[in-house]
Amino acid sequence: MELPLLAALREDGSIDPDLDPKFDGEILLLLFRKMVFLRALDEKGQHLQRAGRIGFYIGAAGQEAAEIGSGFALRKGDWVFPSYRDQGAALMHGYPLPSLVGQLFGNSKDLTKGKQMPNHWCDRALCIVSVSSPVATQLPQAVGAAYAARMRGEKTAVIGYFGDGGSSTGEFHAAMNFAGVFRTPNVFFCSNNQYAISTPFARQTASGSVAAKAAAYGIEGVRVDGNDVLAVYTVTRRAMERASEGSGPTLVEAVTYRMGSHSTSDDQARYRSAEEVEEWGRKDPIRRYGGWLKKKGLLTDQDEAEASSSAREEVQRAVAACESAPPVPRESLVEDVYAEMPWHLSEQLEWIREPIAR
Amino acid sequence: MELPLLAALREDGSIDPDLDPKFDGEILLLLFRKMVFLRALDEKGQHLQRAGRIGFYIGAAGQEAAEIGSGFALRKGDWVFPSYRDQGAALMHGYPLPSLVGQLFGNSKDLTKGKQMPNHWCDRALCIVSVSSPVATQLPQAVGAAYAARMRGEKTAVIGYFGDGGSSTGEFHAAMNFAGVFRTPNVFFCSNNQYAISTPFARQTASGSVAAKAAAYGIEGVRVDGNDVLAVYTVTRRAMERASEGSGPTLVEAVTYRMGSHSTSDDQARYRSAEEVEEWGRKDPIRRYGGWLKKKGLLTDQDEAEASSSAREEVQRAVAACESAPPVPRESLVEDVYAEMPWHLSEQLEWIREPIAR
Amino acid sequence: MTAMTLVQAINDALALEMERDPRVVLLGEDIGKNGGVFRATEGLWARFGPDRVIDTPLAEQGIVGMAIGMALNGLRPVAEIQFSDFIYPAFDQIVSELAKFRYRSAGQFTAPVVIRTPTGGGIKGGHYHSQSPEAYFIHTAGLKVVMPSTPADAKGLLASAVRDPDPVIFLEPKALYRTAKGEVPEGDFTVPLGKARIARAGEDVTIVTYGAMVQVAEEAAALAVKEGINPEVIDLRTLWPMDIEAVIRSVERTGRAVVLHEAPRTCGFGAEISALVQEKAFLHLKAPVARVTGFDTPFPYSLEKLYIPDAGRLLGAIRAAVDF
Amino acid sequence: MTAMTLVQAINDALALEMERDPRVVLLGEDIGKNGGVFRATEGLWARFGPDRVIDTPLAEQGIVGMAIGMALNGLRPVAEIQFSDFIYPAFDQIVSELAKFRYRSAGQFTAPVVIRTPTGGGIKGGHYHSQSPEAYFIHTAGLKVVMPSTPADAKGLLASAVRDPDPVIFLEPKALYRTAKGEVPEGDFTVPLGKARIARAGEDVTIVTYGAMVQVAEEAAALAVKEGINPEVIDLRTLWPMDIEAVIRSVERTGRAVVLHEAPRTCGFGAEISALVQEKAFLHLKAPVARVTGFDTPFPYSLEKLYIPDAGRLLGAIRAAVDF
Ligand SMILES: Cc1ncc(C[n+]2csc(CCOP(=O)(O)OP(=O)(O)O)c2C)c(N)n1
Ligand SMILES: Cc1ncc(C[n+]2csc(CCOP(=O)(O)OP(=O)(O)O)c2C)c(N)n1
Ligand SMILES: [Mg+2]
Ligand SMILES: [Mg+2]
Repeated sequence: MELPLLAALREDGSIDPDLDPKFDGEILLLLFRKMVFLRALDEKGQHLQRAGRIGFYIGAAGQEAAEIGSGFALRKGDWVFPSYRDQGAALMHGYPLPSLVGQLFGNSKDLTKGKQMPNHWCDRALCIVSVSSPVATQLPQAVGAAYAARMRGEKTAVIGYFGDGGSSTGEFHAAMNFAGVFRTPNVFFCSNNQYAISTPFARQTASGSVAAKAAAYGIEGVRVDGNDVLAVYTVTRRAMERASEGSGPTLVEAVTYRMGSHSTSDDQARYRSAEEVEEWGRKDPIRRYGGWLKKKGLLTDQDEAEASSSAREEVQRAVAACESAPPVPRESLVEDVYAEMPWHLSEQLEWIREPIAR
Repeated sequence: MELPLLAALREDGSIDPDLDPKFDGEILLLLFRKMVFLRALDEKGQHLQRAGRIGFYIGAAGQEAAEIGSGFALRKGDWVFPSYRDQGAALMHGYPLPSLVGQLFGNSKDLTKGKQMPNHWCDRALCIVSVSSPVATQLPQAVGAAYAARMRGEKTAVIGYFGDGGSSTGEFHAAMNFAGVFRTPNVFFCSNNQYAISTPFARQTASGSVAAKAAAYGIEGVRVDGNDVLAVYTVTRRAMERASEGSGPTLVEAVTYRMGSHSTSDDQARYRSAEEVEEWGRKDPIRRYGGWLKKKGLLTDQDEAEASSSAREEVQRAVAACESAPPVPRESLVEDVYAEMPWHLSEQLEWIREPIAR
Repeated sequence: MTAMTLVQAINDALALEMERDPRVVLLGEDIGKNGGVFRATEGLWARFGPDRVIDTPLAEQGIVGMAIGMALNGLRPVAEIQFSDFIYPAFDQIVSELAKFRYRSAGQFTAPVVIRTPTGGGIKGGHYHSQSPEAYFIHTAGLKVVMPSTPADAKGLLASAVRDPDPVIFLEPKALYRTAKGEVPEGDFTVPLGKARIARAGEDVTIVTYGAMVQVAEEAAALAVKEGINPEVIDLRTLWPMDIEAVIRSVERTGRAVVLHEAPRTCGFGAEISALVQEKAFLHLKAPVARVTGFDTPFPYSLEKLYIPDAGRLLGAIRAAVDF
Repeated sequence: MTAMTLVQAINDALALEMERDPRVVLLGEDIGKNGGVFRATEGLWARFGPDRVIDTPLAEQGIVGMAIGMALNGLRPVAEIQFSDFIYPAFDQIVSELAKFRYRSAGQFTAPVVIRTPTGGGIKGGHYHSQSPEAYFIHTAGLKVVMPSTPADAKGLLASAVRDPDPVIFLEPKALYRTAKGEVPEGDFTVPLGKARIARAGEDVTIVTYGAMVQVAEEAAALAVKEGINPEVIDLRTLWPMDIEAVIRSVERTGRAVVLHEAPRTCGFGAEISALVQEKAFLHLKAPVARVTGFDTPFPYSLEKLYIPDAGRLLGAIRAAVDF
């Protein structure tokens, strides 16, 4: 039972009426600029890492439509349980660039005090939950958060982001199954970028698609063209509304491609062919959406160039504002373990207070 | 996509030709006697526990068709990864009654030296793997054992038993997914007895059936009437052959009912209605199969009575032969932790060697 | 005051906390209509309804993961793991997530979850219904670990755990569920976390223990007295962060310490207590800190009585400490 | 002899064991074509084929569960867990299954599985790429736990682990993968499990450590010598069952012991070593057994250097032990 792959953007500049979000030109352009911005941010992140100015970076090149389209579908008050690759969705949900960049440097500009690696940010005020590295652990948590929201009668929904590799974890299974049983207001958004580091999707599961797994939990499953920002928006938005209306959870699979290496620690050339990468490169979601906007006369080459140059400048400004900030205080090493510092951590504080003679 | 519920036995004494194992009268009767035997064994186990002669017991009343039918479908050399409720399948695979009963008493007649609770037996020679209590942990292990068998070019298959509750575990998910990806010679046999202790199947998952989950892993899924011994046999046998021929794994769901409490520690009356239990009682697999055999003139009331009395006697003999055996040696407490006893366990042996003055 | 068993005291605390605070919800396997396999949640499903007393599918990682999400979003979940032997499927959620949320978000996100779970031997449960996993959780920074030994403490400590801003692993000595009976204050009642209880005052040797072993310590103490040895018995109640002052103060007086627990010896909590005592009271020690513990084996079925430390084994260690 | 890095020595051992024994198979995430994220299995997929060097889906419980089943049925699987921080999803398979098969079946079924996993800090990996989980496994009866500190030991210990009849958790100090270089015997070479190595002989204080901390101990020892203190450094190599004689023999001579590890302090392996030393060498001790360890916090990102014990902190403890 192959699920159809939903797409909105057509070669000829028209749109599938069933998936048309009916945006005006301004919003259509905004989405384009956000995609361009995300690409610029990720490029900068990689450069900063290569230059040794930050320790690590994970980019989403090729997945901008999935990130921006789904992130724009979120409503104020919706909770987000992101993975380490979802800075795009977070920015769309209001996460401030300075916070994001500060976290990359892990210095006093990092609102989380340098506790975690780059790409592991959060924002309580925006209900953007702290990213952790273990794959898919956020999914059952998203079910609990959704249960809590519904219990208070809130009309919000909770989205959990994950990847194709994440669909193999026990956490995924538990989350989908609990969501199906409790019919929680959840959307599970899988960016199927065809790889888990070096592992191709065909090696990840024999099910053919991630969305097909929804039936195993009695929940809704949708497959959408993850390189089609408008289709992703519409599908995600409908799923969020469905959830908050009490019509049940949805598993959304955005079929896309990780155009770069997994992270700055990875080298994609070791395990996949240049041809394959090129072929998907032709489906680059930014190029594709840009071309569509041009066909509609909403975008010029000049707008495009301006979008990326202003994006680079904005990122550059954020970096400049953070990079030279002072480091986090030594004491923060033993803070935030418990609400109040217990005796043993007060003792351990002495290990770093006392300057030790060398 | 509801899967059909396969049944062989018909009210009128005929059989569905597609599921007819084409057994002669002798084998048809043998299966009946084995089902009766299993019922008698389980009753004895419960009596022994109530009388305080053993510590615990788990019976399979109502699931005899699933146990005997699937167990009879196993071939010499096939590996079995059972759960704690599968003594019936184990006996069919050749597990000797004296070993089983000895394990209940956990004394020197227990080939596993009283290490585990009742219902946690094993037999290396028969490739019947040691039962453990944690639900479904045996399933990914079954995948590994099947991979090993295939690697050596053996024409065997590996069956993993579990329950409807087990289908919610991460172990189930990992096992099915790995089996689908590696196309290992596995059969996953789920006795869906409608309950996980007190939790009804509808609360366990929203998928409607366990077999429906097979599609999420690209493996074969079959739903069979678990109270129809011949249908269970045929479906399981075909799945085992399919597996050992290299045609891939199968998830078999035997739809049945746990007619008794979960175990001697449980009281079903707390969570389900007498009506429900009665209704399923009318589908008692022994009554049903017996009635079918009688319609065919293969069974008389007298045979039936004789079958259960001889079963009770055989069980009684086994109990008598084990019950008064001496206890396991104290030293066995620290044996079998490692191949060779390390220094710290030799030291700990002293804790029990020294008679401690009171 | 009312006489209650330990499991009744747990039930009483849960009912009162749910009364007091609508954010408190319970979730776990068979805790609803069935009232839990040990009946700890008996009657709560009928009283508070299925939305607050939640029967879950069979997946501990789902139970704990869901509880974390509930706590992140303002509820006060109390998760039951049917036996602590079955907590391992949730180990990643506990160690990687529950314990680290406050730290990794620098306090932005906190997960005040209580995980209740029946622990320890004494019911002929073999490998998988008898384990004492406290050391795994004590070693995990960010968790609090609690284990009561009396009905009153069970009620008061559980109430404190539910109100605590940090995640608490609440280990319930299942051997005492029905055997431990005692007077329990009625209505709202808390026992502070982090404070030990002197179960028996003495001056010759300090026995540091918790949970079901407190009774064994008292038994052994009674035997020791007959031999002219007067032990002090400390019931830690909160295992971690532990009441270090109470232990050190006592050892400074007695000069001898014996740690008693059911869990396997190697890298058990006894090792930590032994290390702490000799670090902080070295010059007071007249004998090495002794450990009386379970064996470094899986928990056996037939030889359970041999496995669980008894008054005899403890008395041997007390004598050895005094005669050292 | 050839000069190799530690990760090259691991790779060499795996290749030789696969050559020697067709039952040896490797499984894990990204270990095939990609050669593992640290390149420990580089070239083995091409050489031994995808049936023996198995890329798995992303599920540690599946990897370990499958490895157990392979071992039960006659193979000698070596599972790679990409980072030891991601071993927790497999914790139930390890603790409930892998560690208990021999015992629960009274020797009928055994699971000689090796789980290799990069461990410890030093790569700016933060919470989830830096942890040292050895204590969880040392506390689990039925497991052996090994951690090399030199390329030669990495090769020899891994070969022994693959041939061992019991399950082995093989912890690889990732900080040393490329920084530790040394001469490694060519061809078949084993180092016995259970035997420690005297990394540096001395008489004033015994430093007991393992893995990446051995270098820190040697550094501190060099500094101590300048102050007239001559420490002995013991590299345990096999953490459990540990070489108790080597440690006690040394402490009986030096009268002082400092345990050094990266893992959090509370209920860490240092607690067990401290407890054992004072139980077995109490009357030889001139100072309390000291512990120099990681902090009881999640592993931090920006303050990593502060978290990991360095020669300065160790030297402070050495001085304190000598001046006690
Ligand atoms: C439980 C766990 N195992 C292993 C890893 C190491 N790891 C980090 S990312 C990754 C691949 C994840 O792939 P996918 O889920 O498809 O997400 P993507 O990186 O493609 O966005 C792996 C194996 C991890 N973080 N967590
Ligand atoms: C991981 C785990 N969690 C909880 C338990 C406690 N428990 C024992 S049997 C059982 C129900 C299992 O139901 P099912 O899988 O349907 O098998 P059945 O008992 O019905 O044959 C539970 C929850 C366990 N053994 N293992
Ligand atoms: Mg991916
Ligand atoms: Mg069931």
